[in-house]
Amino acid sequence: MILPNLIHKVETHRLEIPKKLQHTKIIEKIVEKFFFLCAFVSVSSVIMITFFIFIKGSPAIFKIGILDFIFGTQWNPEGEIFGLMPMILGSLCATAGAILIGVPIGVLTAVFIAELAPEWLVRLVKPAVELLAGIPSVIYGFFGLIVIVPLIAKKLGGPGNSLLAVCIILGIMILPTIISISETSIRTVPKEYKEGALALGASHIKTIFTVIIPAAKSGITAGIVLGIGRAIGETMAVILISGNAAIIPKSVLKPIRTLTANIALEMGYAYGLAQEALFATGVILFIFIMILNIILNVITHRAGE
Amino acid sequence: MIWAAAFITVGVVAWILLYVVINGIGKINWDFLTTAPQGFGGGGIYPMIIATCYIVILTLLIAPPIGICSAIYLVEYAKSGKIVRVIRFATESLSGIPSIVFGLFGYLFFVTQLEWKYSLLSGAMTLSIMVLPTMIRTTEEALKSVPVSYREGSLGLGASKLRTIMKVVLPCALPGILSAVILSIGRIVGETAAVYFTVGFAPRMARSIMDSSRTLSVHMYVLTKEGDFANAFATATVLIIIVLTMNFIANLIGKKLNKSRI
Amino acid sequence: TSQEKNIEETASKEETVSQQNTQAEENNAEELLEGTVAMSGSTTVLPVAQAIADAFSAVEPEITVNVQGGGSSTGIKDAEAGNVDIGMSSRELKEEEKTWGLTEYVLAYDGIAVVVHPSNPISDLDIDTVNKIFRGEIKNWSEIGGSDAPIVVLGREAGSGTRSAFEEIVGLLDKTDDGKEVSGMVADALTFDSNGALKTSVTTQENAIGYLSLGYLDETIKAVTIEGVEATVENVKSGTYKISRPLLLVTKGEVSKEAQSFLDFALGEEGQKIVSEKYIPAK
Amino acid sequence: MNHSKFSISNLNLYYGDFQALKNIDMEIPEKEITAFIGPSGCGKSTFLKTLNRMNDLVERVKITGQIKLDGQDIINDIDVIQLRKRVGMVFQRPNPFPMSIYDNIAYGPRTHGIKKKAILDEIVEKSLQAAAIWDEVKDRLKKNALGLSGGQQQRLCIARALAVEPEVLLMDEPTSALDPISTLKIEDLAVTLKKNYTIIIVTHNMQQAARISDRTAFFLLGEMIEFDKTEKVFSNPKDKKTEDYITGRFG
Amino acid sequence: MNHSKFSISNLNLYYGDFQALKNIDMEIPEKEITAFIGPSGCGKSTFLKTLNRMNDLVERVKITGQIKLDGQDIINDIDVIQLRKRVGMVFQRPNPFPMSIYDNIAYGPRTHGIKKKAILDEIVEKSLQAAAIWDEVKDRLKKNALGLSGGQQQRLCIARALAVEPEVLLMDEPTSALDPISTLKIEDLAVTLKKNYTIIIVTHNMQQAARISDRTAFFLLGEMIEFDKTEKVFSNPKDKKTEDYITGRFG
Ligand SMILES: Nc1ncnc2c1ncn2[C@@H]1O[C@H](COP(=O)(O)OP(=O)(O)OP(=O)(O)O)[C@@H](O)[C@H]1O
Ligand SMILES: Nc1ncnc2c1ncn2[C@@H]1O[C@H](COP(=O)(O)OP(=O)(O)OP(=O)(O)O)[C@@H](O)[C@H]1O
Ligand SMILES: [Mg+2]
Ligand SMILES: [Mg+2]
Ligand SMILES: O=P([O-])([O-])[O-]
Repeated sequence: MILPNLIHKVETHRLEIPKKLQHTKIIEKIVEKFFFLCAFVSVSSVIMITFFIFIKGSPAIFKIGILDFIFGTQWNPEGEIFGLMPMILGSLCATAGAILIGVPIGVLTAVFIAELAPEWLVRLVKPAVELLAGIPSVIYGFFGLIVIVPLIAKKLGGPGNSLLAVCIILGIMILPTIISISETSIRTVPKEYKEGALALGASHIKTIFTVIIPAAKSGITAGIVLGIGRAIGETMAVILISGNAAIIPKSVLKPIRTLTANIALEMGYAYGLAQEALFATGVILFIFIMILNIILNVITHRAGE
Repeated sequence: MIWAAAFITVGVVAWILLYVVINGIGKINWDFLTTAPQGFGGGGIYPMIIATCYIVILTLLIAPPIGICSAIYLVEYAKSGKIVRVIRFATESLSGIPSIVFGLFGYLFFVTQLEWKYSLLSGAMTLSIMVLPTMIRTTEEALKSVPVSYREGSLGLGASKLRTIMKVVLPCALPGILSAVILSIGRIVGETAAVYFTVGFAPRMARSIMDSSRTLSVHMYVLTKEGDFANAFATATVLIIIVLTMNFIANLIGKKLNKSRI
Repeated sequence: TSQEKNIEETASKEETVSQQNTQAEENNAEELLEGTVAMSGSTTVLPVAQAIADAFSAVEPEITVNVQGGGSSTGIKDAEAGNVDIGMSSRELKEEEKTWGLTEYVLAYDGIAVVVHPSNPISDLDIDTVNKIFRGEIKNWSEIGGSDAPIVVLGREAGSGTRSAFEEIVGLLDKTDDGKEVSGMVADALTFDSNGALKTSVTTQENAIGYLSLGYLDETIKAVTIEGVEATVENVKSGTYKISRPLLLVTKGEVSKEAQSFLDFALGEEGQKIVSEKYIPAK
Repeated sequence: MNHSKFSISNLNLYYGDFQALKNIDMEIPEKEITAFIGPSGCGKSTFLKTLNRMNDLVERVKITGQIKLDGQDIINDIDVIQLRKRVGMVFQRPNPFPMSIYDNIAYGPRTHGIKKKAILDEIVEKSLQAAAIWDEVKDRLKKNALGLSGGQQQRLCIARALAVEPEVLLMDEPTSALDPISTLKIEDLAVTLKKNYTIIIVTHNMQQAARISDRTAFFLLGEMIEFDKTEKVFSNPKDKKTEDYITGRFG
Repeated sequence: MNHSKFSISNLNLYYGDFQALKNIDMEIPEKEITAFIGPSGCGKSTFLKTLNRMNDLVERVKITGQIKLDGQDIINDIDVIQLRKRVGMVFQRPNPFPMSIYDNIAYGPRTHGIKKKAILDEIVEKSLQAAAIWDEVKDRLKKNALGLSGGQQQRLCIARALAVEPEVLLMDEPTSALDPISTLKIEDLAVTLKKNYTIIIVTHNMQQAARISDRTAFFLLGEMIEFDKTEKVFSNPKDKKTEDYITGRFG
């Protein structure tokens, strides 16, 4: 029959295999090591970034004094007065405002995409969200400067370059992050929960708010934390619309300066202590981001359990 | 209320895109795309297009190979031990770091420490680190979405792990990886802060990768700042067209991918 | 410290460069020069430097001149660190900067105009009022005879030469108790990092007031007269317009042959002719 | 035969172009257990879901024919929320909500407007008792329901369904994810519950159908091949295909 | 009883802390079909995978005891690649690679160093014939294998396993995703193949085990409860638990 014939053929090849095996085994090991090295690039990058920023930035913090640096309310590089409070508050207020604007719209849009929209609308809304994520931040800044800023100046008075303008633009910029992550987590809520609620006679909307969103909570929170990260980190768009005054914002119509803008505005020419103070600003920003990362880690791990 | 939220989202996108494109498209012509800027702002954007291409190509030479290999390691080799947790944490942290911090780091390390000055190379290295996490993450997703049954099938036939990865897993993950690469092109083209501090903003044609130059988005930033709105609109339109095209291609690949899965 | 090391490094590099240059000089004395001249700094000097560079390329087509902005302090620091061949500044060097061993060349003299939106009825201010406005002591245009609207003060970023010069001349610098000089500018002034950016903002803000180099004046904004004197080249030259300062090019140590050639051109007849279109030539 | 609770006539169901149910006619009697059996993909779950319109969720579903619950057309005469209140459902995999045991049971009554704590407390206790799980959970009503074992979760889901006082209980392979002991508990429970409820159960396990049901319907490729008293179907099936399936010739 | 192909003694397997296989001793005869039955989660798949060390992929697996293939210890004496070449595997869900039918079959031989087109052609044809699918696909060898029906895909996977000339064929519920007709084809194929191969098949379908296997092993909660001639196990089981399972008292 066919089979003995075949066996014969393979038999002849069997002789060579052991030698080749040794060979492949060594290659396998080498390649695995290589893959590992590549994977380690990220680790070394993080270490290097942390190292450089901290090496360059921490001396200034000690020279200026930690408390003076963080709680000082005046920023005047010429006079060697470096108080970061206005920028810290600026960043925090801007982020809070962005969250206030972005989260409700984002989460509801995610609910819409994942639960309510008919197929054809999803096909319209989803690409729109992707586009929103793809638009370069400088275009948001540009748009903010020529549309939002004059609008605020005209309707609400003040200079227009203001906390409010920043909140609106950042609120828009974090939408895609929030939407896509919330959407995924809403979609991963087991179908069984939804069926269970519906089978008890709950309406669709009621099911969404009482069962689905609570079940997707940790994913949505993760999306929000990522959104916060994006808002805190945004630079160029903010510079164009914030007015960049290093003051503690007393109203949403006042200009602000964020941590990122502080760095970007003065990086070019600062030297000596002033330059170190900017790196120190980087350190503070970095610490903020790391705290967010850790929070995010905790959330996602909890979600994993 | 939910409909309103979705409507706002779509409305905002449409508003921004239409506003910019309608105001900008008129100014785009062959001259605009192929001449150098006049004075210090306006005029054409040829050198910026070239600089942007340089940056994209350089970054793509560096980031995807490292990213793909990292992802292979994480998905196929790594046992969930300490090392993996460290790597995971590193990539997650890296993806959370704002671009301005990358800019600072690039400035400190590549521009000053390595004395590469403001140059395309400094920028590309910085951007490579920056897009690495996205590369790794999306490639990981692509690899994970390859059914385990394919791996089992190959291993069950006596294929080695490496062979299984190269012959079965990677080809299946390729479309996913490709769309990751294309999406990161979008990110590279759109990045401003990190480029500003590493490539500089000389509005001139770069002669080599060690030259300073100005990418499209940095140009866009400078124009906006200087109030040259006419050119800013046009440049923004070019940027949007590039990003749209990238999104479109990535989507196309994604669709192909879905089809071949069925 | 690192800064000292930097200086040493640049110094030694400079030596090798100049050696090479001398060699090159011997070999091809007659040929056209080839290379790059990098410049950065004052956004005030930027347009005129760019114009000169454009003209220069007609004479020396093989030399590329890269001109970037960044503000005066950037230019001075970059020149000092060797990041560029020539730095541009729109203010005098500060005491500290003078110790860095830079060579200054006066390219031109410039006035700083106080500018408002064209629709603003105010057209003359005295230095004291300007001082009070920028300090935030006068908060509403109606206090000085304008419409009833809050004044929006615009200013430049900390490294700007225009800002230093303006603050010094208008008396906006205060001494703190421990002897530091700090700006007395009102804290919520909108801050811009170039002349152009500030100008753009004035054109869109009806209640704005800011200050700008003469070179940036045009019909989209309105420059107020200072104690009756118009901000013009002539008045600066004659000394009747008070708010003026020099525009400088600075270099460090021996410069490359290309950079020298550019300097010669800029300070020579042709360069100065371009300068005179907007500013007061140095010679 | 008892009065018929559901009267189905000439029912066809399409998922897009695919016809999943073909021309089904059936009278399901009240207060009995009716079992649906048949190989995978034959349409058992589809049919079950049609009875409380859970299929409304699926896109591109088309239904023709008539289903009457106590003589009322469930598509035109009864509001879907009312229908689902009257026709409860228990799923293949236990699906308690990720909240406390108490809140799980109270979810349904709350949805239907019951707010008073005293009444809710009573409903929760009664339902849990009816589902024979009260003793096991009474001390940890405030604990998360996901902490229960699979079998307990399934009984909790039954209790949750009972809490809205349905008339019919649909069960889609309620024991297929459970161990033998839990399975027996659920089976016993079903038999107890039929005193007050009409029960329809889908099962893959023919022995289960034989053990607990009064009537059995056999489905194949979307058609109902045979429907009769359970003893009859298992001992003396009319159709060759039913016999083949029951004796394990395929499936 | 034939010469024994696999000799397993005192095998224990742990996933982390969970012991999935308990103290298994077994002699699996050559060129017969051995069926593994038992309720879900009892360890059938785990045991099967241990025989060609597919469990190596899983993290935190610990194995104690001995498995011998023709007297050689599969863990210490045989390289894992060689082992898998000798002990082929067919999975529950057909898993053809997303490439052409030809490349699917040629994948194994190529992996083991066969490059020549002529030889590959021959192997492909013979394997497809052996798996009784040659006639259905011979005209579209270059077409993507994912275009085949489920039953065809499963036979393709069998052909793919045969192409590397294994001595043993492990099959994990190879028909559970298939329709009755495809199921019958695979069953017939298994019976034909046992002339040349030792076949071990996991199945949920007791009728299937009864129809095609020579011997049947019954597993419960990680233990092998009973292992004997199939007729014996089904007609006269030694253990009460086996009887309960076979008669459908649980599972
Ligand atoms: N949402 C859907 N869209 C399209 N087809 C579907 C959908 N749900 C089920 N089907 C198809 O309808 C047929 C019947 O499915 P159904 O789930 O009712 O089978 P079943 O008898 O419950 O099978 P099982 O025993 O596997 O649960 C199947 O062929 C299935 O593929
Ligand atoms: N990778 C794993 N890690 C941890 N536990 C596992 C793993 N794979 C299987 N198990 C557990 O081991 C036990 C045996 O699983 P196995 O898949 O062998 O069962 P099975 O008899 O094949 O069941 P089925 O009929 O459902 O396929 C189960 O309790 C399962 O949860
Ligand atoms: Mg079903
Ligand atoms: Mg299994
Ligand atoms: O001229 P400046 O840009 O330094 O003001």
